[in-house]
Amino acid sequence: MKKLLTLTAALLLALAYAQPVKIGILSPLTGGAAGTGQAQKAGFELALEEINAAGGVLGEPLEIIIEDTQATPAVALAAFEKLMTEDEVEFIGGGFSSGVTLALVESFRTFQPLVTWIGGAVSGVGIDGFDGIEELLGNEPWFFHIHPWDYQNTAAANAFIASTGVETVGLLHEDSAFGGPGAATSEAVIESQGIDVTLREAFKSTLFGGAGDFRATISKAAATNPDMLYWIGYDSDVLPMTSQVRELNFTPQYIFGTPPGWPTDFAAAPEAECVAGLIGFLPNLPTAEAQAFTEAYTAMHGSEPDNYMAALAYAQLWAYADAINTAGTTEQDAVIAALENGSFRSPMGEWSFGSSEITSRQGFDESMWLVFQYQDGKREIVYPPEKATAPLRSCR
Amino acid sequence: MSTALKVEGLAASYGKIQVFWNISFHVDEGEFVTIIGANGAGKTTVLKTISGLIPLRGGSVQAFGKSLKGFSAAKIVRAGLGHVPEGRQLFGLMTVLENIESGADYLPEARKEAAKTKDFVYKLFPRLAEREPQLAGTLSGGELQMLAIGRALMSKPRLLLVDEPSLGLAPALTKTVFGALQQINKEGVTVVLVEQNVQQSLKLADRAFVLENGEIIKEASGAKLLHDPDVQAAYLSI
Amino acid sequence: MRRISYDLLFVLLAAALLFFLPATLKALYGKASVSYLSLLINATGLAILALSWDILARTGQLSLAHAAFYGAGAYTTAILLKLADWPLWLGIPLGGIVAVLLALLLGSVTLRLRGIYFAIATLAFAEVLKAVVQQLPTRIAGGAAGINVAALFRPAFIPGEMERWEVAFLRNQSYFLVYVGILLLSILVSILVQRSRLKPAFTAIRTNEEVAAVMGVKPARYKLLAFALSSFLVGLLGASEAHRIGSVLPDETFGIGTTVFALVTPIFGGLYTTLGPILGAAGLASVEELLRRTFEEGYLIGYGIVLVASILFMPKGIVGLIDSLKRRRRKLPRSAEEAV
Amino acid sequence: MDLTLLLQGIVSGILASGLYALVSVGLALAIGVIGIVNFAHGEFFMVGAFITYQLFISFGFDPVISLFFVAPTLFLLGGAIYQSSIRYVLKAPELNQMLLTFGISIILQNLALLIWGGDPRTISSVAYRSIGYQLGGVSIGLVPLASFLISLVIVGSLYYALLKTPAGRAMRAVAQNRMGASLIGLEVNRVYLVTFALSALLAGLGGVMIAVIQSPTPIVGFAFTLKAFAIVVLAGLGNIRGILWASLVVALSESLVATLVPNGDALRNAVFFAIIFVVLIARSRRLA
Amino acid sequence: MSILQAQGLSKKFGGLDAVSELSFAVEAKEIFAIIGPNGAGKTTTLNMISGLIKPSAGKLKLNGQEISIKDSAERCHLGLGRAFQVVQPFPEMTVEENVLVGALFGKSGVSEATGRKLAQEVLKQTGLLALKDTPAEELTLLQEKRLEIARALATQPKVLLLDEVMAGLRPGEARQAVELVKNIRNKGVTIVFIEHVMPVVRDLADRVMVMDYGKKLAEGSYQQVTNNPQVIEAYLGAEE
Repeated sequence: MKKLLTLTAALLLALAYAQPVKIGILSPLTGGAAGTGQAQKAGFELALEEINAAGGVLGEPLEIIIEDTQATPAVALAAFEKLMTEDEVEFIGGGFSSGVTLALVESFRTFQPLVTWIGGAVSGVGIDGFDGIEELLGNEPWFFHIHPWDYQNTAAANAFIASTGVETVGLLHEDSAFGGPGAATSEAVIESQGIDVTLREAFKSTLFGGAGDFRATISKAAATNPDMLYWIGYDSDVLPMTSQVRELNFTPQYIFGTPPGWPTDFAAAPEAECVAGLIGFLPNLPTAEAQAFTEAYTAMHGSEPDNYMAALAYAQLWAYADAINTAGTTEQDAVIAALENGSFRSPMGEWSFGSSEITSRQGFDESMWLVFQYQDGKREIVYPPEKATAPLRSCR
Repeated sequence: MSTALKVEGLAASYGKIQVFWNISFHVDEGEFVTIIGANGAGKTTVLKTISGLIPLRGGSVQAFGKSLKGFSAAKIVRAGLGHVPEGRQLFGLMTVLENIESGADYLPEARKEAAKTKDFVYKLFPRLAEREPQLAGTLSGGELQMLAIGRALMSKPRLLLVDEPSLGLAPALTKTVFGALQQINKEGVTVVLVEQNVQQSLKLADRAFVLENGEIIKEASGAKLLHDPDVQAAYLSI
Repeated sequence: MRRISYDLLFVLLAAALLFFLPATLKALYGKASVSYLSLLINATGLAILALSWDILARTGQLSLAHAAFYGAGAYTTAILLKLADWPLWLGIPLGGIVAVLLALLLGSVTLRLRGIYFAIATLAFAEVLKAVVQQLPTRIAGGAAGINVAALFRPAFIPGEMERWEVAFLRNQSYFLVYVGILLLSILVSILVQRSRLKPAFTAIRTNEEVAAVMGVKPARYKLLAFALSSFLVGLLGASEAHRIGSVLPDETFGIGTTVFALVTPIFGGLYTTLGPILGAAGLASVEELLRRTFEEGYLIGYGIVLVASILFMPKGIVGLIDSLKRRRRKLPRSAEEAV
Repeated sequence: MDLTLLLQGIVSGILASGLYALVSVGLALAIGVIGIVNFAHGEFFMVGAFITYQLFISFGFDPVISLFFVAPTLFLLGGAIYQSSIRYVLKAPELNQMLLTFGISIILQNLALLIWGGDPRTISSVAYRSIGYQLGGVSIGLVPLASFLISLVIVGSLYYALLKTPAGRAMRAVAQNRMGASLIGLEVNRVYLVTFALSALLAGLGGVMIAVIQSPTPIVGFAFTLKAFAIVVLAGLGNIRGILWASLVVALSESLVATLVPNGDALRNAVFFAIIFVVLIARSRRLA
Repeated sequence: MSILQAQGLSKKFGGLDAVSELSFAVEAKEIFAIIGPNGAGKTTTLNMISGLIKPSAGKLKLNGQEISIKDSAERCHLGLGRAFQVVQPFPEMTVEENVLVGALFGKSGVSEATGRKLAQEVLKQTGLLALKDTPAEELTLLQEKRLEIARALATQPKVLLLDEVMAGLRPGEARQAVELVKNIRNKGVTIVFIEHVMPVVRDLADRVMVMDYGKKLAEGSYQQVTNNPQVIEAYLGAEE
């Protein structure tokens, strides 16, 4: 009898150990941001397959539980609390949109799981009377941010603009939470380089009910004849914006846009020629990591990883896997230490957490951003110089 | 003489209310039959049930020896039954010409003879020819009635059901309309007329029925009914 | 009057049950009760949205402006807290009041519009209001970035004495009770409408405004009253939700989704009743969550199919379905065939 | 204000009315003839846009060629949706129609998400997309011009067809008087079926246009649904010709505000809906 | 003094003169019939009196008070009740609720209790008590007509406008209805009614006004108007 009990206890103990590590993912799989969510999901799926092929985490296959947030705060909140209390995960990943992130702040603080978070780029730094994500969560030891902050995006864009030697820039930005609040800051940063911002105009993005007719705004910009057209909008604005610039016979030296993603197959469009953009990852980035990722991703999903959110998601899950394996336990402090001290693989190259304005657990900064230019149907990296695959071309 | 219309044990439902009747009658080909009865007696419902506008819930309707069971209103028109309905049901935003032409447009047989029929209609009602380009919605009551009859004629019906054509018409116009119906009948079209204007309609009729609360309570020749004291008391009050 | 006291008794009973629901859930499911409560809060919010919309619809006014009143409530509390050191709680009733003022403004100019013309006019109002709020000076309404809104409840974590999830439980319990409070208020308003002279007035106006007027009912008065009641309730909801989700943003807070679900839910549950919108909210929330937990992908396709099927197979909503089942069981004569 | 800029604003506004007219005309038909409040109308554009995209990807078809595939496909899709659901709610209250069509819209959107994903797609090689003709400093875009002309032709020929052809007259007959229509030998339900299918077909044509100038996404149609409804209501239910005027008024106003007001483009939707609101209110007061 | 006066009442629909220059006066407690062929403008006249249609020209006085500019509800509160030709009950409400609408809102300041009591009385008076919980959409035509009268009565009118409420009734039922109307008058209510069924007009009307083409053709006792050759021609159709 005693023997049986010991056996049972041992078995139970073994089972307890054999519990696979579960990571809860919050991602907008449906609704207006479904493109981002689906890209993240694809990235997670690839990383998961690789991690488990490489032996999993703590000797067991890793599990992920993806919950759809519908990019809606109340839905995201319920999804998070489900992950915490029903699925009993200890690690949270995914992430998108500042509105959704703000809704989660209180509950994050309550549960204090280990959170690594993609997106929610609104830092709040530099915006008076508004607390952004970095201001709210930057000092929490369990919060790791994996995406450059808004000011880092601005800095990256600005560095590129300054490097081109243009003297005048026309700035068009969409007017929602993505392009709206940062526009004035961008203008100031650019002007601090001695570059004249000839015009700053807001437009209605197609994502928020605009009909995609930017002609009036582009005409206004054209009338100020800037050397560069710099626009901030969404991926669904790319085609109308670039085609209308051409249609209106507006020929700035450079057309530079910073949407969060670029439409699939846009490279082959004639409108793409010479358009430059900021991107976190490019499938043709000439590094071994990037090529391996692109190849594996394409093999798994049948298309190239166009949306850099896939690459970030991939990096995020690998970071968890590596950190937990390094820590040798799922114990939070140990994993935090492993995350803080480790360096991780990503399609963008090796990376580790560093410091930004407030937090010291910031993954990726302005250096993640590449500026590419569509040249002859391909995306060539033109900035920063050390990663460039081709020189920047003038559109004139 | 063969039978144009044979109705047996007719029952119908109107909206939610199911009205149970037991109406049976027949009309011979070439006959002019008038049905009179008070408002709400069910005259209109009888016509609508025959022409398929109200689903038949019981009994049977045969036209020219063929059962109309399961026929849609559109199919019944094809079977040779024209209906000039209560309220005329014209297309107010179409011209007079369009309204007339529409009567033949969707019936291949009638369409072939549309021009000829139209001439007949215009001869019957010269007023319609004058009003040709006008919107139907702007016509006077008499003209509307002429148009409704004209449109129904365009389908080349062998049997014409006419619902209270004198409604709201001045006496002179009523006379014109009734005259036209008489002429149509003479051309060989069987006519079933439902009327409140008892005096004139009974004069036209070969035969007439009195309908009360969904029941035929009297049947006789038009002239005979016209002088029936009961009918006089009920409908003429003189 | 006797019926209304029955109703009140019923509401009190429901209130008592709902009051103890969180504790019961906790006892039954432990940790998971946090998640269940979260879903229940969302469902309760949906019920408030639906019931408040239904109250307005009882006068025949098919409004597509519910997002505007919801947003007005949310922004009121957000702006008050941003500009001054207001008591946290005051923003909620004030949010309701501001929503009422806007509703009266909208209602008084749309009195003569019917059907789809009314619907589109109210939709246009909501869209314009969204743009106006976004264009207000940033220091007042936050512009496109929106405004942070402080949480209503921040239960403290006492290490050693409780677990972390219990803090979340306390917070969710508090929000749940606030939402239940607003729902109960909505139910009371709805019952008051249904059991008072307002019901005949509302129904008469909805069925035939002209005949109602000839019977002495003043359509303008009751249409505006319905607007005020409806917008107050949804204004309260908007303000509370702003605190719970921590921010207001023009595109999100005034999003068309609020409007759409405000009308979809009562149709699904059964229009012009107190129970219908609540059952509708419970039904739709459960359907969505069940589908979500069953299908990894495309669960919203199933949701759409449920909506389509519901209209085809229960055109009068859940309440209509229950009614017809009841009738069938009692073998009440339905057609005149049996009645004759 | 620069005169050229103003002229450009006017030209852009006038040409932009073409797209608005194109997306509204099918809905006007559905509301005007059948009386169905179709919340899924925008999803027909979306489906049309994705089919155009898929034909390009699979066979390299230019959107102009795809027109001939999209039109019949959408016609069939519209017909199928009518037969399987819409016809059961013809006499139901507007609200039931709204819920039903909202359900259809969710189904179509999420099916598209499942098939094509959420990322915007691009029909890459369209040679004519960005062509603009310069006329004294003012640019006239080929695609806007074409969409303007196409919508003129479509609305014009639809108007003509409704007036002059037997099929068109059948639709008007059914719209004006159901009972009268069945008494002239029309199977009312069949006319409705064809009308709804045609309405979907017209939306599909709008979808091809959207596929050219925008990137198809599962949600690309929804914003157009709301705007199309507003335009149809502004034109007056069932008034096909009015669609052109209503589209012109809103498109031109949008463009002028976007041109004349600083950050005016961000006000486009506000301008659009403000006009709708004011016109509806003013009209209701005048009628009383 | 006349309780209801119309002066120069006119209504144009588009180009059509539905009613033109119509003047008449109804005395208190009178039963006043308006007859005439369909389309003569009778219902339009009632609609103008009850405020559903704005007259193109003309004045209306109720009890000496000008009511032309008042809306329907205000006219109702001043004592104008109306039953419709095409019966228009509120189909989703029960019979009692239908009557309650009139009882509660027909006069301003009626309390809920008073209104309910009034509704009960009216239901009893019109023989609808047994049907009070029946949804109005399930009534037969006859019951609907009774409901139509009951609802109007519940507004406690001084003047009751009845639009062809006898249409479609059997002779026996019509006789009952005639008694009902007489009873209503005997309680001090003035009645203005449109009717086609001539025996009903004969039995009920104190005075008859004949309309044709929107104009007054004749006015007087039943005997007077039915012997008027013009009336015979217009209304009954000319003899050959």
